[in-house]
Order: sequence, then C-alpha cells, then structure tokens
Amino acid sequence: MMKTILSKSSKFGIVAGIILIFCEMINLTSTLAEILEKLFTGGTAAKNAITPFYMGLVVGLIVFFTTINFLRTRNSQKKYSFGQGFFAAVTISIVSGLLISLLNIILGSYLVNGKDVRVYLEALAPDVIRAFLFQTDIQKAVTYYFMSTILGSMAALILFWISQKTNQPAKSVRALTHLKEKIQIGRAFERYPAVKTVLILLLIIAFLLLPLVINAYTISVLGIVLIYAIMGLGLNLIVGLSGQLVFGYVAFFALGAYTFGLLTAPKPFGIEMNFWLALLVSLIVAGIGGFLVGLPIMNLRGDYLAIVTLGFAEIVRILINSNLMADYTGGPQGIKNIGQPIQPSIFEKYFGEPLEDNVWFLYLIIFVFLIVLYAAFRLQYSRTGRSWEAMREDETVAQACGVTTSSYKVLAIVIGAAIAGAAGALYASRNTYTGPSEYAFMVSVNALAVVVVGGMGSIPGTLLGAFIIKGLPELLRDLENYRMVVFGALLIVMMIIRPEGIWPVKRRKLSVAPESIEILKEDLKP
Amino acid sequence: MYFEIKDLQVYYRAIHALKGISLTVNKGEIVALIGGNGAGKSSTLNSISGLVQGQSGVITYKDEVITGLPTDMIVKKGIIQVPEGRHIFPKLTVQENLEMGAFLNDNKAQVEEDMEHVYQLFPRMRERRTQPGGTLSGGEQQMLAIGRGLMGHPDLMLLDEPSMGLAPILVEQIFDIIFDINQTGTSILLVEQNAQMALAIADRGYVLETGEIVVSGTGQELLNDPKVQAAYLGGESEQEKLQKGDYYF
Amino acid sequence: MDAEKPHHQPSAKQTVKRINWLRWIVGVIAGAYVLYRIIIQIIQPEYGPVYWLGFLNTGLIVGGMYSLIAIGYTLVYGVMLLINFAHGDIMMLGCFAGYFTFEFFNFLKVGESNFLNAYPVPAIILAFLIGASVSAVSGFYLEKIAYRPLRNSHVRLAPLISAVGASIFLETAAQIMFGANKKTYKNPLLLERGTGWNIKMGDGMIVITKTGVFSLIMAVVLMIALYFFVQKTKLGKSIRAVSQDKNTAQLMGINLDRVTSQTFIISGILAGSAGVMWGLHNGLFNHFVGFLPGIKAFTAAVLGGIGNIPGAMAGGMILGIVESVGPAFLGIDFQLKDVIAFTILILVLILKPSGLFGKSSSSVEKV
Amino acid sequence: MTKKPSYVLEAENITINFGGLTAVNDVSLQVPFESIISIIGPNGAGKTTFFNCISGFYACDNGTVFFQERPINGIPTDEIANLGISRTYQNIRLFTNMSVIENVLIGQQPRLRSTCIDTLFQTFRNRREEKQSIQKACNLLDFVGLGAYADDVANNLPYGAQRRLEIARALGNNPHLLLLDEPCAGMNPHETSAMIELINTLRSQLKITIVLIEHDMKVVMNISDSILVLDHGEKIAQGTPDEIQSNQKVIEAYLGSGTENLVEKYSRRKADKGNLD
Repeated sequence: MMKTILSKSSKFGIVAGIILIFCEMINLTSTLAEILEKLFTGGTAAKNAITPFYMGLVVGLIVFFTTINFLRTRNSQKKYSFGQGFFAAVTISIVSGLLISLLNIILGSYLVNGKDVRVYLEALAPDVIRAFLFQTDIQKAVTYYFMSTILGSMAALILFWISQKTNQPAKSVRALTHLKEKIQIGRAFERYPAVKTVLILLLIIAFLLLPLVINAYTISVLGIVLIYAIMGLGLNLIVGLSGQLVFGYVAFFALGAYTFGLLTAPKPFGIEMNFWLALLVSLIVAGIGGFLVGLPIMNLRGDYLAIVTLGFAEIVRILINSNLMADYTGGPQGIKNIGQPIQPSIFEKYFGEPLEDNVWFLYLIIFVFLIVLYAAFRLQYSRTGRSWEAMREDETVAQACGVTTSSYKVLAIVIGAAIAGAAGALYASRNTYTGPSEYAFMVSVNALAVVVVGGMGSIPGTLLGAFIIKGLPELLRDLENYRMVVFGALLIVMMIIRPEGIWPVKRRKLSVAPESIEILKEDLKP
Repeated sequence: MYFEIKDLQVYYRAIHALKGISLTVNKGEIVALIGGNGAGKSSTLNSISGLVQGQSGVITYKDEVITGLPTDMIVKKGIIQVPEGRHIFPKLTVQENLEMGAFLNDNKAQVEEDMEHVYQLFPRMRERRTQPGGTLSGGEQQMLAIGRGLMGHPDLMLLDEPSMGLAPILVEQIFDIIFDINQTGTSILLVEQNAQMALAIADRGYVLETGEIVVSGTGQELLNDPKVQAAYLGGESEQEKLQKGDYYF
Repeated sequence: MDAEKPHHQPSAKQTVKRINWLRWIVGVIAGAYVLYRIIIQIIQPEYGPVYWLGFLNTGLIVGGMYSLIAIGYTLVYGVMLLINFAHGDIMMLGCFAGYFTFEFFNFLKVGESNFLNAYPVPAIILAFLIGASVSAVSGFYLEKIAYRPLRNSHVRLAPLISAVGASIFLETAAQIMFGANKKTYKNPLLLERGTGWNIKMGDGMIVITKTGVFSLIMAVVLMIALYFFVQKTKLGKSIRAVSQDKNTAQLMGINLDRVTSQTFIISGILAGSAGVMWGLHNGLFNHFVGFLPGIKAFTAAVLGGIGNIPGAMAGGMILGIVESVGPAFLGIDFQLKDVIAFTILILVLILKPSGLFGKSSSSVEKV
Repeated sequence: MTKKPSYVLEAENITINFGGLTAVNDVSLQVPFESIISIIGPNGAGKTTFFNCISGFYACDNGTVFFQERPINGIPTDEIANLGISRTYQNIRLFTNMSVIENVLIGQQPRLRSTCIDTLFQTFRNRREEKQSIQKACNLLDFVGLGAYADDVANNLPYGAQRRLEIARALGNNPHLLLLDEPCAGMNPHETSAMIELINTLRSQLKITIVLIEHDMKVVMNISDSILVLDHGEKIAQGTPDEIQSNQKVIEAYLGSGTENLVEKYSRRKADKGNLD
C-alpha cells in the first residue's frame, strides 16, 4: 500500500515539478506573482522586484492544486487515511521541490558567473532569474522553494481533510445549483415575452450609447472585439451550424481587406470608390472566393476540408506577399491610405459638432455588426439553418431527408466567406492600411477559437467568445504573451470537459397546438 | 463452475439489448446459443470478450470475475472469440493473419508448431499462405478465422455464427472441425442462427429471444421442442396471443 | 442491427457522384496546362539539363524529410482516424533537441578541439537519438493528454480541435521559451553546410552538398527500416491490424491503448529525425519550423492515399520533387513553390481523393 | 388525367455486388398501392442492402427500380426523397442534438420552397411557409403520439419514442412509399403492439404504401399483405403469411436443413468420445 502511494505520489510530484519548471522557463510564474502582488497591494509592484512572498505563493498554489488532484483521484469508497495523505503530500512536495530547486541552482550559478542564459532561453533575463531566486542567494532560495512546496501540499491536505470531514464543498456546490434552479431567468422570459423584448432593447440602447462615454483605448479594443465577433458569426455558420471545419478562414478576411483596399486607396489603381459600394464589392468578392473553395470540396470529409482551406489561406497569403502580385498588392509593403467613410452631417447637426473619427467608425462597425447579427439569427432559425444543422448531425440521413447536402455546404461557405470579407473590409478601413503580415494562420485560429470557446452553433456564445479571445487579453495586458499558450491548453481542456462550449445552444420552443387528423390527411396528400 | 454468466444486462443507449441473461458452460462442453436476428446473441459474446462496455451482471471464468476487464486481458485468460462475419484482416496475408492470432504468445517455436497444426487442419490455408486475406473465398475466410482463433490456444472458444453465408457443404465441414476442436478439450460457446446444425453438435443449448433466454436444455431436447421454431418463425402460441389482443393496451 | 455488433462494418458503395463534371473540367484544364508547359520547355528551354538535375537533387532531399513526417500522419490516421495537426510541432521539438545537443557538444572541450569536431560521428548519432527521443516522448504524452480522453467524444470535431490546441500550445510555448528569432544549427566540420562535391556537367555544374547526401541516405535508411518494422515485426503487424479492424484486433489480444501509444512514439521518432535533418541541412530554424513541413507532409500523405504507408513515402518524394522542379517548369517565381504544393493538394482532392495509390472508394458510407 | 400506374414500386432483377460478394442476386418485387410488404430473412441475407438500393444509397449493378413507372436507378438520395420515398433506419438515426419538432421539420425539406434570400428578408412566402410547416410538424407529432415531446431534444426521448419520431420525420415529405427498417427492433411487447397499430393506421388512414424489414415474426405475420423471403441474397419465397409459415424452404433457411443424419453422426461421435474417456 505505502509503496503504491509512494510511486503514485512521486509521479504527481514529478508532474508538479515539470509544471513548475515549464512555468519558470516561459516566465509565467513571475508574471502571475506580479499580477497577484498588484492585486493585493494596489498596483505598486515593480516588474523587476517581485516580493518573494508572492513568488512563493504561486509556487505553493501549483503544488496545492496537484496535491488536491492526487487526493481526489481515489474513488469515494476508498479514501486515504490522514497518515497516508500526509505521506503522499510530503512526497509530492519533496519531489517537486527537488526538481524546481535543481533548475534554480543551475540558473543561479549561471547568474553568479555572469553568464546570460537568454541565448538559449529567451524568457529568462537576469532580473527574472533573480526573482526566481527570491532576490537572495541560491541556498536561501532552495529553502524557500521547499518551504513553499511543503506549505502548498499541506494546505491542500488540510483543506481536503476538512472538506472530507464536514462535506462542506459538496454542500455549497449543491446550494449553488439550487440557486441556479431557483432563479430560472429563462422561465420568466417565457412567461412574460415582453420583458425579454424590453431587456434586449435596453441592452441595444446601452450598447449604442457606449462609444460616447468610453476612452479612446477602450474604443479601439471594442472595435477589434466587434470585428472578431462579425468574423465569428460568419465562421459559426460554417463550423458551428453546417459542421465543416474551416482552418483557412483568414483567406476570406484577406480577400475582403485587399479588395476594399484596392478599391478605395489612391495607389495602385486610384479608384477611390465610395465606402459602402466598396464594402459591398469586397463582400461579394470574398463570397466568390468562398464559392471557388467550396466547389471542389463538396464531397469531402470534414477533416480534409480543414487542411484544404488551410492550404488555400496559405496560397492567398503567399500570393499577396509575392513579387508576382506586388504591382497590385504592394507586396510586403501592403496598401496604404485606404479610404474611410465620410461622416454624414446628421451627427454634426444633432451633436453640434462632428463625432471624433474613432467614435464614428465604431458606430459604423456596430452598424455592420448588428446587420450581420440579424442575418445570423434569421439564417439559424430558418429552413436553411435547420438543414445545416441536420447535415452536421448526420450527413447521410440529412440527404435522405431531401437536403441537397453539397449545395448547402457550399452555401454555408459562401455566406461565411462573405461575412469575413465584410469584416476584412472594415478592418482595412479602420487601420487605413492592409499588409500581408496581418493575415497569418493565427487569425484563422483566433476566429475558430471565438466560435469554439463560446459554443459551436450558439450566437450569444460567439459574442462571448469574441470578448474572451480578443477583449480579455487586452484588459489583462500582462498576460498578453501567454495568451496563445493558455488558449492552446484551453482548447484541449475544453474539448475534454466541455466540448459544447461555454454558452451552448439552447433550442427554441416552436410547438403549436395540433389540429385534427383530417387536416393532416389532407396535408399528406402527395 | 468453469464459466458462468449471471444476470447480464446490456444497454446500447436507449436500447435494452440483453435483459438479464444467465448461462453456464462446463469444461469440455459445446454449448449452443441460438435465436433469430437481433435476439442478442452477438451482444452476449461481445460482453464476454469485453468489447461491449457498460453492462451489468457478473461473468465468472474459472472462479474469477472477468466483468469489466479489458479485452486483451480476457484474451490472455484463454477466452477467444471468432467474430461473426469472419473479420479477417483483409490486407494481411494468411500467414500474418494466423500470426496475429498468436499475438500474446511470445514463444516463437510454439507459434511455428501451432501454425503447422492449423495448416494440417486446413491444408487449403497452406496453399494460400502468402495471399492477402481479403482475396479468399467466404468458406476459406471462415476457416482462416477459426484457425486464427486456434492460434491463441483457446480454453473457451466463442464462435459467432460460423455458418453465416456459407453453402451447406461448407457448413458441414466447418462443424466437423468445430467438433474436432472440442474433442481436443476446448470448451465451445457456439452462437448460431442455424439451429438444427448447432443443436446437433451441442451438448446443451439456450434459446434467446429479444434479449431473454426463453428455453434451455440438452441439444436433443431442444431439437424436438416446438418453442424453438416459434422463437424463429412466430409459432402458434404467439399468434394466438396476438389474436386475443393480449399484446394491445 | 448495428448496435448489436460493434465490429460489423458493412462494405459499401458510394452513390453516383454529383460533381463528376467538375472533375472532368479541372482534370482537362490541369492536364492541358501541364502539356502546354512541356511543349514550351521543349521548344524554348529556359534551363539546361544541369539545372533540372539540380532541382531534382533539392527535391529528393526535401522529399525525404517530407516522407518521414508524412509517415507519421499516415500511421496515426490509420490507427485513430485523426489528422494529428500537432505533428509538425513534434518535428519542431526534435529540431530544437538536436540543436541543443550540438550546442552542448560544441562547448564540450576535448583536448585542443571540442567534442563536436573531435568525435563527429558519435555526436551526430547522439543528436539524432536525442532529437528522436524528445519527439517520441512528446508524441506519447500528446496522445495521452490531448487525444485519448476524446476517443469516444460525441462531438465529431473535438479531436481535431484538440490537435489544433496542442499545436498552438507547443508552438507558442517554444516561442516564449526559446525566443522568436532564428537560430543556426552548429554542424560538425564533417557535415558542414553548403560544402560538398561539385560535379561538372557540360556547361554548368551541380553542387551536391554533404548534408543533402547525408539527409537523403538517412531518410531512405529510416524508411527502409520502418518498412521492415511494419511488415515483419509483431508490433508493426499489430499496427496494421488495428488500422484494418479495431475490434477484431482487440479480440487477438492487442491492447488498443498500447498500440496507439506506440504509433505515436514511432511517428515521433521519424518526425524528430526529420527535424534534426532539417536543422543540419537548412541551418536556420525557429519555433515555426514545423508548420509548413507539417502541412506539406500532410499533403504528401494525402497524395499517397492517407493510411497507406508506402503511399506516404512516395507522396513525400513526389511532393519534394514537384515543389522544387515546379517553379522552373511552370515558369513562375521560386517564391511561389509553396503555392504549387497546396495547389497539388487541392487538385488531388478534386481528382482522386483516395490518393495516387489508393483504391477508388476510400470513404465508406455507413448506412 | 394520367393513368394510375399499377404498382408504387417495381424492382426488376436487382443484383448488387460488393467486391466479388453478391449481396443481392436477381431479386424482383412488385409493391401494389396501399399494401404492406415485409422482407424477412436470416442475417446477411441482403435485406438492408436491397432497401439501400431502393432509397438510393447504393447503385445496383444490374436490374432496374421503377417508382411509379419511372426508373430511379442512380438518382441521388435527396432527389429520391423529393419523389416521395422516405425511410427509417435499422439503428435509429435521428438528428440527436436538435429538438423533436426540428427533426420533423427537416423531413419536410422537399416540400418547402423558401430560400435563404427569403429568410434574410423575411418575405411573405417565408413567413407563411414556416408557419404552415410548424403546424404540419405538430400535427404529425400528434399523430404518432409525440405531441407532448415536441420541444425536447431528440436524444432524450425514450427508445420507442425515437422510433416513432423517425416515422414522423419520414412522413414529412408526403411519401407515397415508406420504407421501415426494423421498426420494432429492441421493443417490448407493448411498444411492439403499439407500433403495429401505428403502421396499420398509416396505411388505413393516410393511404401510405409500406415496405418493411422486420425480424419480429409476430409483427410480420400480423400485418403483412405479402412477405418476401431472402436468403444469401436470393429470393427464396414470396407469399401471404400463411404460405410463408408453412413453406419448407423458409423453415430450412431459418432453422437449417437435412439434420437427421447429422444428429446421428455427431451423437455417434459423442458416444465414441465418451468411450474413449
């Protein structure tokens, strides 16, 4: 018994140690410590002088969660006795402490010898290593590490023990779920449909007034979030509803942006078209692009589609960057001085003076966003949307029910692509610039993430996803670098524990009272 | 008890496929499990082999509970299933198919010996040694499947519809071989739709109908039991019940 | 009843394809264009035969690496029906591991010189061993953490999305850890980059680099080894058995989990070796090194018919050659060679989705 | 007025091969209007393959299928649904994450005309059609007895209800011909008899012609006008339930044949084995 506990707990200890080492190598630990310190001390933390206490806190927390996980792995009938738990906790803390100390001894000796490890490990600047050494010498740092790991695992043990004895967490969880049942906002809406309409109207009005009161920085963040929300709504039609995984969504975004740029910029063509007309044309061009990609893949399985569209996106990216197209696309320089719409004079009349350019443009984005939102809602709850969903659920059966799957697939891609084109045009116009570097694979991944994180097929989920993926990282600027790492891990974890997304689709109630069988008989006359 | 199933229940999502089946196999016996399509015969075998998870009930083998064990552990214990529809590996050669049957046997000399034994039993297989399994005819594939099962030194062999889709003359050959295998001491649980044939060869039999065992007895008894035919073709008693309207609400 | 027999997979026929006309049009246009280019090349040759041999040389070297990575895609697809999107990043990890090994040997002093040049052969062997094992271990854990829990997921796209997540995670973690700037492989003098043999032919000459020859030989050796491994060993046969019929393979006593892990280890070994080769031959690399070779190797696997091991080997070679010969042949900029690779992918999927060496109906409809 | 064709469905000499294996061999079947025809046979007899051929999943290698005197070979499944043939599946295949009523709405696909442009601009046609189709879906659900479940997710329905929902979905396109693949598989006697009742009403009230595959002989013998028996892909008998029940060939196909000498042979060998012990 003790032997199995020993081997199992040392395994967990190694896992904790590896997590600690990994977090140190990408410098996540100190960033987290910094954030914690800012939170608790009110924003006075200095980047290069993190208080050792917070460093230890983060290390302890990582060990804490590992230990909790270890203690919970046993099924409910067989529980560890306190002694066994203690033994395991000590093992975990010693093993993980050893591993992290070892790394810091090595790094510390490099630091003492005045060598810079940044040649190989870029994240580890001397300041950072000093923070990891708790701002003292190596021996003391090692003691601190062991102290933090032991305290972390002991805290876990004690918490787990108390929760076992009193069943406290279970109770509070139960209370929470009861609370959720009691509130039941949805039911209230059902009973009083007017409440829902009023609420939605209020929300929209608040939303419309928002640009007037927020600062320039928030305006720019909100603009990006909304552009991604537009993209997300388009991609949601393809991925969430029709069930086709498209990795190269950025291609359509780029098509829209470049079309818009070429039509409105003074160089190379000097057309300088009207904003709205250009927006429409870029939407159509992107749609045609979608059609061309959609045609060959009508009869392909989902995962092939993913790679084909990825290939298509790469083709687009390489082409706009190439010498071949440089005369038109400006090559690596991109297109500059892209046109922006002229503010109508109503605003000036109404407010006395014209709106600031960024506020006005945000209104423009909101306007397009609302149109796309409306279209997405209409499409989803219609014959078309249902056919897409049926296709996602079971393609063979959908076809046998009369859904012409190949044309519906292409239709989804065309509409999704057109929406991406509109988003691209807005994006280009907002920046008055477009260049090849903005259309990397990561944009597609971000758009996909917007859809997946929020909940595939769910419109509110997509909006939430856009906020989480593009909005939150802006608010948590410290974590900017780690956004993609965390996001990658999050995708895996979400697929495992909640594949339907944060805000999954809720089915609408449609039923009406049935009529007599005579009518049915009449109805069913072929 | 050598092999015993107690109150086995299997659900596939909403479908209640097996509704509490109990049966036993004694050492050295041939036991037939017969019944019409969809009666749950293959489900029973797949639950024994561990391919179907989420069942309730207890399966014991040599006084050891094997319910819930992974398939490879069950195979290791000597319970080997010859699946319905042959399911030989179409792109592996005949010889490689047989080698796969001896996957858990690390003794190369013994594998050679076993293979020789199988080739003696099925001379046709030796001729086709280097041919891909997919190119064999139906009967040959069945022989290969049985041969492959034998390569694993079965103690209890689960045969799933060995006669399916074969011409009568081949069926008889296959059954002769099954009988011979049994003679060497291997116990056999035979699932069959071809009831007459299976009951002729079996020591005992069970008749399954929609997930339940309706009759059991020795092979001879069952051969003469009118209920067996009823289970397949909807005999008189059932017909009467229907006409009386018992089955309606 | 299907639920009754989990291992019952009906063979089936595809219904009449609706887009046959599209296939014809695309096929005829593509064929006509290739023919036109051939005629052009004969009438007005832009490049002499020496150039073509040079292109072929480059193509074979890159093709060998593509093949090694493509085998990984094909093996994993056969066993799990999953496109292991993070496979390119597994290769990237191998590339980094090899880099650090060489750096370490470069610092290790042996007498006058350093270990790298004093004992180049052991150094190279060790670098390959370390690169391959780092990739193998990461492949093993990747499967365990990101794919295994999803094997029975009811969301169809879940494993693929998880694979994308893993790919992003590995790439960005490597970026933060090792920095985004490009690094240079430290080759031993024995395999110095850019040096080799100049073969005079007619009016020009071909440069055959040492690293190129080494990579090609290494790739071929690894592929032959893999072929024998898959054909002759027990483990190889069990991998083939699992990819043909999972349930029956289990009935033979094959542990599905173990075979899946082993498949990831083997594809990791091949990808890791390819990563070290990539570094040795091309020199410059960063965390993004696995992305393009990864997608192209997938293209190669599709080209050869996904699930088909010899197909993946041939597909990689073909793709490598086409990619390096293509720009000259089609008379376009060499910048656009990646476009050729992706165009081929799209063409193959339109004209023959089962790949050049696959049977005509690969996707079996289950009714 | 056109002459009414004599049969809803005529299959002439259908042959289907799968890589050397003949799954269905030279089978013919005529289905008169408003009849119920059952197809039975042992496992692997080719029943579902035959069905798949009629509903367009497979193209047959030989022979022709006529639907109301119109050949339908090689037509894609969605067009076959448009013509008025619907089917259900052996192992229930619903759109599991959609609601019950949405499932039925998908079934009406071939009868709806509004396009996505209509949807976007919310035209009059779209409004009217949506309203009508929802009403019809509710009527259908009520008809099969699932009215109360309309807004539930299909996956949460009990098993028997899922089978009924499949039928309701199949009725959405106003079919002339309904193909039921094992409608009673896995049901308990109560559910089975309710299903029999439903199938009978389908014919008597809605005037739909039905072809079904079924293993439960109680069902088959009770409701069929005519039974087609397949074995090894070949038609071995066709006739009324009584004829089939007493047909020697059918009994042999199900129970095996010529066993007298076999029993003797094996019992002798068993006795030998006993002597050896």
